[in-house]
Amino acid sequence: MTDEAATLSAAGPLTRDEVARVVARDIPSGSYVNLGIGLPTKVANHLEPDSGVVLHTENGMLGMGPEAHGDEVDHDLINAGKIPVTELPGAAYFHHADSFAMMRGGHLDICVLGAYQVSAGGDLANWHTGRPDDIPAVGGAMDLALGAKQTFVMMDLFTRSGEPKLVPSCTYPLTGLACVSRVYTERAVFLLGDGQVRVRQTFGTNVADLQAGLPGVELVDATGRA
Amino acid sequence: MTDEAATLSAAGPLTRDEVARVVARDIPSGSYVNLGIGLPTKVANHLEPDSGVVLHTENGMLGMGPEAHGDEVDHDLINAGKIPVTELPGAAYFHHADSFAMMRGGHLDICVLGAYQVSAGGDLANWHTGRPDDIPAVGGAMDLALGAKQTFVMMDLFTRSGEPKLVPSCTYPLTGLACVSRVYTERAVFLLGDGQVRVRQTFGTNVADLQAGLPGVELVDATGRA
Amino acid sequence: MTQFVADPDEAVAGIGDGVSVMIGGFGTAGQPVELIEALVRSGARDLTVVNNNAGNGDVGLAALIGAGRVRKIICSFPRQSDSHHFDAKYRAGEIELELVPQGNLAERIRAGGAGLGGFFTPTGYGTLLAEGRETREIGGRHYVFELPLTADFALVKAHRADGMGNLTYRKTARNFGPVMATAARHTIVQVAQVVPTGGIDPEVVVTPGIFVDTVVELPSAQPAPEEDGQ
Amino acid sequence: MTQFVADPDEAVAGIGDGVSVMIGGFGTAGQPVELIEALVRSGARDLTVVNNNAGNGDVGLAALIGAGRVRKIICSFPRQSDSHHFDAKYRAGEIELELVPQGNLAERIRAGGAGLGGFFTPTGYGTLLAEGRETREIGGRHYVFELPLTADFALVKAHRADGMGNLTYRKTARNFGPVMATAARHTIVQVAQVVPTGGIDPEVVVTPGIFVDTVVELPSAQPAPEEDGQ
Repeated sequence: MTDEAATLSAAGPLTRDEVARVVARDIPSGSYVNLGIGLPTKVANHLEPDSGVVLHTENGMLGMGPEAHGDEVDHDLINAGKIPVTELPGAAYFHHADSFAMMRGGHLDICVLGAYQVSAGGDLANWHTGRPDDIPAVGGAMDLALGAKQTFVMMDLFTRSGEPKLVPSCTYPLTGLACVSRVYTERAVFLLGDGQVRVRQTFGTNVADLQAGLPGVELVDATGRA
Repeated sequence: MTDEAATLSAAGPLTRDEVARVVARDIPSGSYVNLGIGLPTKVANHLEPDSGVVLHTENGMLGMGPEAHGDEVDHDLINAGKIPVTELPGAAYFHHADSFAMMRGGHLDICVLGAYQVSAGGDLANWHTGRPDDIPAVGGAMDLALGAKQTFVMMDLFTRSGEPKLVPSCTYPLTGLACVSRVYTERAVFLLGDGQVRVRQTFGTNVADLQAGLPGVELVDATGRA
Repeated sequence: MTQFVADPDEAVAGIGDGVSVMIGGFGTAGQPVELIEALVRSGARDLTVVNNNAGNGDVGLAALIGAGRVRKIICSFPRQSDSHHFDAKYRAGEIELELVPQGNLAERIRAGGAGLGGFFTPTGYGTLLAEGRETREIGGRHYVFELPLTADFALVKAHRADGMGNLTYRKTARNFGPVMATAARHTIVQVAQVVPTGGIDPEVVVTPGIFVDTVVELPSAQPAPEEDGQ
Repeated sequence: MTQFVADPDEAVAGIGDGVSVMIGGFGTAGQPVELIEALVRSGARDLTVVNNNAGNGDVGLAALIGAGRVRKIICSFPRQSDSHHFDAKYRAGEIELELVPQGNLAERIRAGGAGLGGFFTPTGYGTLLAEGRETREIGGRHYVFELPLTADFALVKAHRADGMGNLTYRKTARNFGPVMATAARHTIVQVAQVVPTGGIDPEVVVTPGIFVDTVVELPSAQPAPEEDGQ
């Protein structure tokens, strides 16, 4: 464990920006990455300028730069959230079928998504609350969920009303099956796979306390502190 | 019947260049056309410079110009027969999947192909003699046969040994089913469709004599001379 | 052959009632707003529209929906912060929605243009959007069968056209334009500039003219208008 | 990340026995001759090769086949006037041939790169090449089911690469390169010129660097060598 990780672990639950920093540090240099709309966009703020990480946006671009401001704004150059962005040297544009072929074909290294729920088996629910009065809208969520070599989820571990979002099986409509390999939350980083949920790191808590808050999900302590 | 058609009809069987000219005159101005390798390439020589006909080559180009000579030769710019060609203003290059999507998707107006046999129902055989010692090679033949809005065949009506090539059903391995809409030969132009074989035009012969030479194929006289 | 017309109204004059229309754009980037406004003026109704979204604000596709001209929309992401015209029609039961994951939508359009009969995609397997659909396990992975999409017309916004109808696009406004142009029986394109034949390098053509039936030059249509939020 | 290496031998050093290799080119246009020659020198054997043809003359793919390194070839047009190396191996029963119509070959490679499970194509229906294959009638038309193709490696010849591995091609030498680059686990590209990052306009990139693992600059490799007849 690095000094910084030890500090984070002792200090209590992380802020969302701190979670974004943990995710950013786990992205290897030179990776091709898609950051989902919402919370995951914060990860971009924590990527080192020399990381060589190349950002993909589903609407047809590799080499996406930071959000555009002032004179940089060009409404033909937007991200998946329809926010004006910039273009980095070495960028490339392509049409939508090519963009999603790139995702579906497993060419992206990492996709970081938000979630309503993640199951112990890696199922993801992040597109639809399932409420009958909701107008459903899926966008690229299902393609993103299973397209990348690894799908990371970044979410709060509990809802505002205190319900766990890491669950034995999802009750919200699914986005994809067995597609999530890691879950980053304010209290812990979970590694999913081979039917196990391993706790890699905790923040201001411990595996026993986490286990008490996550009924039906069997945690394996992989913090190296057990 | 135009004066030229009347002259051709009286003069006896056409040469291959004359057949190519008949095909060329039947291609409407502004058509997108693929000319198969072999005999059909002769059609290009008879297209008027102002015809606006755009030639497609399966290896990834629209706007193909005439064969290249001397300094024009560039071995990165070839046709489907792997002969160096030239590029016309307004040309476009694309990759192989896009090129065949263009064909398969029915975007070409006309494809002109050679043939071993054509059946009365429009089946085409032009890729394989079926001889057991033959190394089979299909190339783009099957894609071309059914890709264009109309597939024209340009062939001799009889083999060197006198066998008819317009037949009740093909004995050679098929390239495509019910895909040929016209057959241009040295003795007649045949229109195929709705289960009929209509003779549009004869060259130095008549429908009765043609019928005698094409057993099992019921000809309908559409020459306007019946 | 590509026809060049003088204004958007002439460009869309052939679009009648009850037809299907693919409309390019991801939000407002690449949305052919002037062509859609002409379609609103034309009075064509009972349309089936294919677009990634279901309109933003009060212009373009949103105006077409607001005017009650769209019977059915096939899209991936109808609900947005500024999709109030769609929202109202949907809640009133006045518009039919076919929701398709975005990558499947793009691939179905491509398949339509490429003459394929359908394909197996992993996207959506095991979800609500695949319920009742044919599935298949291939090489140990699960797939859902999707059919191709074609349309009577496509309305596309590109950047430049040459005299042959060859097109280039601009940045992420490219999005659905190139595949939609291949999948419609009649493709109508608005461009910021028409250049003479030979004015686009054959190596950089994105949509060859074979896919382009009608072009209208609208110098003022560039760049895309601003839009609200996500 | 794209790696840049000094010579073709280093570029192909990872290709071992028994792997599958897609090789770009239509005849000699776009054929990465120098990479193939390096593969001959490497001694790798028992290869499965995907190419449109089965070699021309005595260089490149023809030399690889002639050296007995190819166990199986998947192609559309093996028999040519100058395919004597393939012809001899085939008649001797020393090479396996899987013959695929050219458009189905290109589409299968694209499907492999695009993560699809397979597709229905009209091409080949009712012919020898569809015997024993699954067929389906969709919308009144007949189709044959085709599976995707992927490979361990792809050898591609492009024109320029930038520092990110983005590629452009030259004229009809583009052919199979762009789809093969997407369908291999490791794509190795020879280019006539490497330019600095930013040296290729993002609008004209044909193959984005995400599909390119290894690049070697071979200024002398351009243009394609002459070849015999058809």
